[in-house]
Amino acid sequence: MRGNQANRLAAGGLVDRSEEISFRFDGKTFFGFKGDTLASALVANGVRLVGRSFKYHRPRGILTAGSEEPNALVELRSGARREPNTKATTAELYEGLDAASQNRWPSLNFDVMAVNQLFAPIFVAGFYYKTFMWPAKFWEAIYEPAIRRAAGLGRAAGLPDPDHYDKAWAHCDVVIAGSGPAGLAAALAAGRGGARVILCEEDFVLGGRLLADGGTIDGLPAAEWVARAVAELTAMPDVRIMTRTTLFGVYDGGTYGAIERVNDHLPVPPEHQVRQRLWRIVAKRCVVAAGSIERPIVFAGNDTPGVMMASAMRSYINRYAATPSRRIALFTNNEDGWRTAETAIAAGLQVAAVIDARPDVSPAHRSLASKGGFPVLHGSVNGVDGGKNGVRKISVSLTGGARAEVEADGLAVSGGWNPAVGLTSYHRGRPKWRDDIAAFVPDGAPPGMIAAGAANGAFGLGACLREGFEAGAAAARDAGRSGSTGSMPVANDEAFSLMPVWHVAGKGKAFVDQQHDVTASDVELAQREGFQSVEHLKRYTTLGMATDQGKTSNVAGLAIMAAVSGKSIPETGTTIYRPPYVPVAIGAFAGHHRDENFHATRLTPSHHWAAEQGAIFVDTGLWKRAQWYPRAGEKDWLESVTREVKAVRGGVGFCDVSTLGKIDVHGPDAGAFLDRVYINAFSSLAVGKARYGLMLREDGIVYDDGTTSRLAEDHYFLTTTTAKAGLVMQHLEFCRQVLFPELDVQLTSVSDQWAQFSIAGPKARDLLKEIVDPAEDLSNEGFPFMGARAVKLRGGLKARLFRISFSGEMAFEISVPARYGEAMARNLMIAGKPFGVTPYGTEALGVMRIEKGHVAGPELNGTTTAADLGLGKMMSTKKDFIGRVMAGREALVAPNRQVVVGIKPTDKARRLRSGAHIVPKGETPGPDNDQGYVTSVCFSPVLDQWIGLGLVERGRERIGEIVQAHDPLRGEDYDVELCNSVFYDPDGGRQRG
Amino acid sequence: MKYSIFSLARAALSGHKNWKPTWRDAAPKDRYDVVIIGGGGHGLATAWFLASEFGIRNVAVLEKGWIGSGNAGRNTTIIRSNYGLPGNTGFYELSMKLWERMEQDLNYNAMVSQRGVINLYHSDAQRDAYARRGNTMRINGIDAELLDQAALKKMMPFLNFDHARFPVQGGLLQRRGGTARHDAVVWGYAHAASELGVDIIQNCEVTGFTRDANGKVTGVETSRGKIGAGKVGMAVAGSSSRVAAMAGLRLPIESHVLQAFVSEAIKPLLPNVMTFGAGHFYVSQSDKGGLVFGGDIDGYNSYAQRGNLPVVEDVCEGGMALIPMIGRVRLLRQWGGIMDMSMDGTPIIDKSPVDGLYINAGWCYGGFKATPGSGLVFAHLLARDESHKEAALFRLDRFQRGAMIDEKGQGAQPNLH
Amino acid sequence: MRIVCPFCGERELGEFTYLGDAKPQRPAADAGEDAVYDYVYLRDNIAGVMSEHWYHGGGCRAWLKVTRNTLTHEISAVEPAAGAGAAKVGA
Amino acid sequence: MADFSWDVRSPLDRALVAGAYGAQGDAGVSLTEIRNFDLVQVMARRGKAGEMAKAAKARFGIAAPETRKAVGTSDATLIWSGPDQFLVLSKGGKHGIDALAPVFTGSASLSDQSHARVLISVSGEKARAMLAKVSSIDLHPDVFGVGAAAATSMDHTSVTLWRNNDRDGQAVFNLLVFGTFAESLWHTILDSAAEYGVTISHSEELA
Repeated sequence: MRGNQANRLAAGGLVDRSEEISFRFDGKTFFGFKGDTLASALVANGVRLVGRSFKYHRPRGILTAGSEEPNALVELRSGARREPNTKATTAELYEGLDAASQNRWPSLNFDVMAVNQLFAPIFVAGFYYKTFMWPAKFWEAIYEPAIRRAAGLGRAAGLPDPDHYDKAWAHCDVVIAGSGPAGLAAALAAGRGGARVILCEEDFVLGGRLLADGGTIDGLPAAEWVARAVAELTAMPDVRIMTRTTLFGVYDGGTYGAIERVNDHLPVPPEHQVRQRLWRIVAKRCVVAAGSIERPIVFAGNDTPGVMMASAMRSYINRYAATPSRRIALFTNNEDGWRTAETAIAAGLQVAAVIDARPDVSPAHRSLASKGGFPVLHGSVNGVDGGKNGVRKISVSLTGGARAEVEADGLAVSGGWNPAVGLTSYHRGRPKWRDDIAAFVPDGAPPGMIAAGAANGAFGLGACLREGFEAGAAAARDAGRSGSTGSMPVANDEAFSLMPVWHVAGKGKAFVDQQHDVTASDVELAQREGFQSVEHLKRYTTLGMATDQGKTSNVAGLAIMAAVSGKSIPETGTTIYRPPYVPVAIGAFAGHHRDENFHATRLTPSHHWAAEQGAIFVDTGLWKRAQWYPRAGEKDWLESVTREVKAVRGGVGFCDVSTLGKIDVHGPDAGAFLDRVYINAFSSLAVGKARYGLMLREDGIVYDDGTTSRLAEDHYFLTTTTAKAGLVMQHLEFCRQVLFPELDVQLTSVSDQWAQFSIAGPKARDLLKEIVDPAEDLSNEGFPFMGARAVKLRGGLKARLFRISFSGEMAFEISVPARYGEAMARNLMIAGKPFGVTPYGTEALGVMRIEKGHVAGPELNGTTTAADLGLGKMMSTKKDFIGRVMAGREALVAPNRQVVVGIKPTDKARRLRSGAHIVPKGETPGPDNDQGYVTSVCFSPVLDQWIGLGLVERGRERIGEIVQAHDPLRGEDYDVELCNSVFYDPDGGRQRG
Repeated sequence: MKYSIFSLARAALSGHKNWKPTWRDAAPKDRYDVVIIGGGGHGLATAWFLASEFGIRNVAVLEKGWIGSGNAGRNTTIIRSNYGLPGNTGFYELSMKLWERMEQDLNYNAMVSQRGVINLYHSDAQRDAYARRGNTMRINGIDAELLDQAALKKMMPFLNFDHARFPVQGGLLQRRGGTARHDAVVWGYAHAASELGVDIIQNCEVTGFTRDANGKVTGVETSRGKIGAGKVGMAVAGSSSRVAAMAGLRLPIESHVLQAFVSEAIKPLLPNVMTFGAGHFYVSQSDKGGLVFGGDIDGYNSYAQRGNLPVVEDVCEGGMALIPMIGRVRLLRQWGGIMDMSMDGTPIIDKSPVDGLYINAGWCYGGFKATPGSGLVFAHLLARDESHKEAALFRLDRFQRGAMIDEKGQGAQPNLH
Repeated sequence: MRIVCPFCGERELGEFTYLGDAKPQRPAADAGEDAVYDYVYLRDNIAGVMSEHWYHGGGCRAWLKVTRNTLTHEISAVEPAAGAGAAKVGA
Repeated sequence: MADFSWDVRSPLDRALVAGAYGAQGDAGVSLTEIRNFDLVQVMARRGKAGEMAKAAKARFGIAAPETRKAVGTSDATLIWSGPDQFLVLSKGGKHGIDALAPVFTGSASLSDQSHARVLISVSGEKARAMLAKVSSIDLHPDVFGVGAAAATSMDHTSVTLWRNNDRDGQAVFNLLVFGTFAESLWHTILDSAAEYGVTISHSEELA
């Protein structure tokens, strides 16, 4: 063996001595074994000082052996994988593990910040609320940075997380949290009963407290019984055992959150594998067998390294064969604590003394004491003499007032046990107090959840098995599984007697919340200052708000609060329990959805063709759309876009507009239906015709627009804007299913069925003739403006053709089945060659719609009415429609509303910017003369200047007025003219031509 | 008693044995000039302004549980005045100015931290909308800057610029925005109001209103008996509909759950408050070191003060998409508050149709930053029976008149605001 | 939260979209502005059992009437909207 | 006269790379895209569910599914897609929209979805483990047996999922996803399957 693990017992434990593992702590190399946690390996190497406390930077050691650990927090791993505040007590040891202590400078051993202890008299609870107020400016400059630097224990990596995460769903009849005696018994009963079972264990081995405390079950040694139980469960096809998995939360409808640390026990996850996986487990029933947490007793110096929970000491000795101390004193107020004395003696360690707060102890323990040759002192520990290197001496106040001192290098403490009431309390159920065990037990658990065993306050081994087994059997029955559950495992119940001791008066700081440095006197101070509700206590002292969420401190804290305020503990009550039960990496909640996979990506049918053309793409919603198609030699986007616009206006161009929402509206009442959802009439639309339609919300504000065509008596083809496609479908289904169920109409989204292209420009018809079957009549007479019909293409392909124009040119939109979309783009290029056809992107599309004064997203902003947009005349007065009544409210028809108007700088060379505000010329801009703003702008190749649309007070009445564009953000002020919003071909001759 | 480093040092000498309660835990009297329902930030601030600005000191604040137990103690502590519509812009700036002098006003350190609030944009359309909003702010004398990507890279190099689904293009920055310690705001107003004689009555739940023959509200019935009042103001965001119903009123409000999250405490990582423009995520780091973050409401009516997993995932996805370095930072605690979601996303501060009853409601998830401003304008309304000029548009009848103040343009669909 | 869609069976929350209180009925065309204002803007905002409109957009696209307790999120009944599955009407 | 061709391209034309992907060794998941099919959405008109059912029975010789099922004939698969509606999946135009239109005149509204969807067949011993990462529904054999169908979502995208007859002792899940989402969802599926090892192929045959 390479390492000298001085505190490792020669034999025993569940570590694999054949696999020696080297690891580093604060740069020093140590060795441990497979099966160790970082904490147990440190214990085996005699390392006691592992961290510095939050506020006073006091030396801290290892207090527990589980996820409740408040002190032994380290930065695990390095570089981009550094994980701050990692509990050494749950970190599984692996070859090359690298950990560093936190919150100290320059070193753990010599921490200058320990000077804070000198200011301890001032650094009491809430001191910062009373000072740092003068002068005001100093807060951000001096006080706060200092406080922020001091606060927080570990350092985050500060680099992107290189590991992967994913999320998955699991379904079962019964999910079980914890694999101790109660959990295993529950799994056996439920599994035998035929239930689908998921057993979650946060540890990397099954067994829970049995691993440390052993015992005899069904006449077998605990370890053997566990092995058999696991074997039986593993053989059941519908039982899934998940180790390294913590059930952290319960949500509505029997949904449970669990985190699986898939590869945290390796230096880095293997290729193609994730670091952690988030599980959403859907279960009909849940058995909480999460056990209980041993609680400390608050006394002076209770945070000295070497002071450890009695049960944790047993874990280290029995499970890990590592000895935290050589000469151990035990301070207990209950029977269970004595097991640590038994364990120590069995392991050949010295027991210095047992300090028992109770008046008398059992004969068995008396004889143990005499055999072990140690005294039993009746009283309480009220002080610890020691330092960063551990405990030296313990002072005891004996019942009756005398004092005693005990020489020891370790102190095991047992203040009784607190059932883990987290999961059962996450739906705001408040745990109830039980005097016999002086602890809170689950009450008001979420539907379908039941606690069993120690988690339910049943501390005897026999009782744990019984409760677990019965809960498992009941859960299976409730889930409708009727199989036989076989025989219940049996064991004896140990005696349990406890005399509550929460706080022992003494000299020096006595810590309630060790991680947040909250002392007993802080709790008393809070009470004195009126923070008497437990929630106030928590918020004022930060008790229980550290990374352990107060698992070892909350109950003691409110017990002390109860004492000083003269209330009982149940009267004082608990704070609200909140998930997650253990902290969960943010990356795990995100799973696969990060970086480019944050959201799905939608691609148009011609996407890959456009990419080949070198198109620049823009994100619109989930879509990637071609924004423009740069050509060699073009110096910027504006040059490319201007070329595209000129090509369309002067010849012909095409653009993939498949992103528009497309909906088939079928049925005899289709027309009547559309009359109710649009402000204008559609039942009167002739077959073979298209019409522009405008939809309002029920509150009278414009919702969406688009052209809708009538392809048959009982078949309309409706289009929506790209942005609103999904929402309009939902809205129409609401109208169909909820508002107007009497109408015979059917809706189907065909957005993905059709690839749709706009073909625009004076040569559009010439190009189209090359594409469609020569038999099709495309003449202005045969297929006039706003015509819509099915056509056959050369080669027989069926398509839909619409004579509609967004650009203001003679234009068509043609739809082909989506898998022909790419072919259509290629064919348009081939057929269009003689006409100089030019593909154009969304920028050119935008330029041409602004030149034509068509409104779009920036104008349909959820606050504009049809009249604001200049479309008020479309509102039918002959029919009811969604939004009709509310649209008439006084403020929505007020004369001074901001309405759409054209805007152009008086200086033709001037660039116009969206977001600039409009104020009367010559006036100083202020809240009272802020009359509107520029909504959309473009450089118009036709007018050879920047133009735009805006929403301006009484804008349409002020055509020709010169006003001021005010843009303080960009430091610009300039004159603009309000003008007609249709800049190009106002009488529309070109699109009809 | 006066708080300062000196009183603190003095107290230290006597082992802090002489501190008095931060506020008097009062028992109800028979009658008050003004009774305020709700011992949250807004209610306590209203009481303090009534006493300090308007000289009305015979005031009681009634709290069902412990003060600050509602949204005042559950929010993500952000303060800002970056609103774009008339009515909001001026009001939130009034509030911001009051934040800037709060410690001195109250002699209590609420840790007001003007570290800057930045709203990130990811598209030209978003940039234009922010430009419009930022210009509105500047026109109203509020600080605002439009940053481009280069400036952002300098300021926040840790954002995801290289592998983003929706690349960050820039942001609208308000440097005066930031955070404050939410509980301390509650305690500070309680402390200062109590010093001026206001009665703060905890564990006192209002169960009904007493009315005279003309229907005028003359007081409240509570779990601690009848209490007479010249005027009654309600500041119970989250429960507004329930309290209003006791007076026979229906409000344009729905109660929704908004979740919030805090991570384990870590050393300083994030310098300011940032809001993702392409997903539901905003975050700041508390002085204690935890990342305090949130996103969108769960989306369904709820009084449960807890939410569900889809939103937790959605928010963390947003966080990872924007700041990939937080992947290994652990989420420590999730909780939920009840939001008064109004029909246009804007609050209501007005007389109610019931004589003697005044409403302060509909804060959606923007209530915390409004705390001081809300206190001042509500106190003004209660004291003078007319709206403060910066709250003149927060009228209850604006929906009937069609004068909504809809920043998001979502209309009468509360869960979209 | 899990909703038992009458057509699809039990599904998780993420498949559904919430609209709100299902009690207000759209007034008749001639009901007048006050009635429509009430329908569009005023809510009982019940703390307790409430009938709500949910849309199963992530599934069968049916609009549902869900009876749910806003204090506990417990769902006691789910039924299709009048027009969902209307092909069975009178058939 | 320009001459050009109308070649068909699947939305997965570029994303799908036939062969092995992810972890080495025996592939736990096999993904096959099935190309070039006819898919018609049939939606009963108000009060006409009975007539639609009769028409379907007459046409296909089997009852169209009225609950979450997929039923097959020699040349078509009828997949439940919601209340009063089902999809007809077939090849070669025999049950394409033009062929079916007269069959359902007056009883149902038809909408061609042949190009709106991409059909992916998922099998392999790790198929369920992989699907559990993208699907929230329970695919346990006792719950989602052969012939079960679901209208559900994957990665926030609507999909139609049904279970085919087993192939060499293993469950086969068919997935109809929207074409414009297909490439994106395909990559998500590959990422989810990578740890199990994947074999990728495409086929013209309906499984």
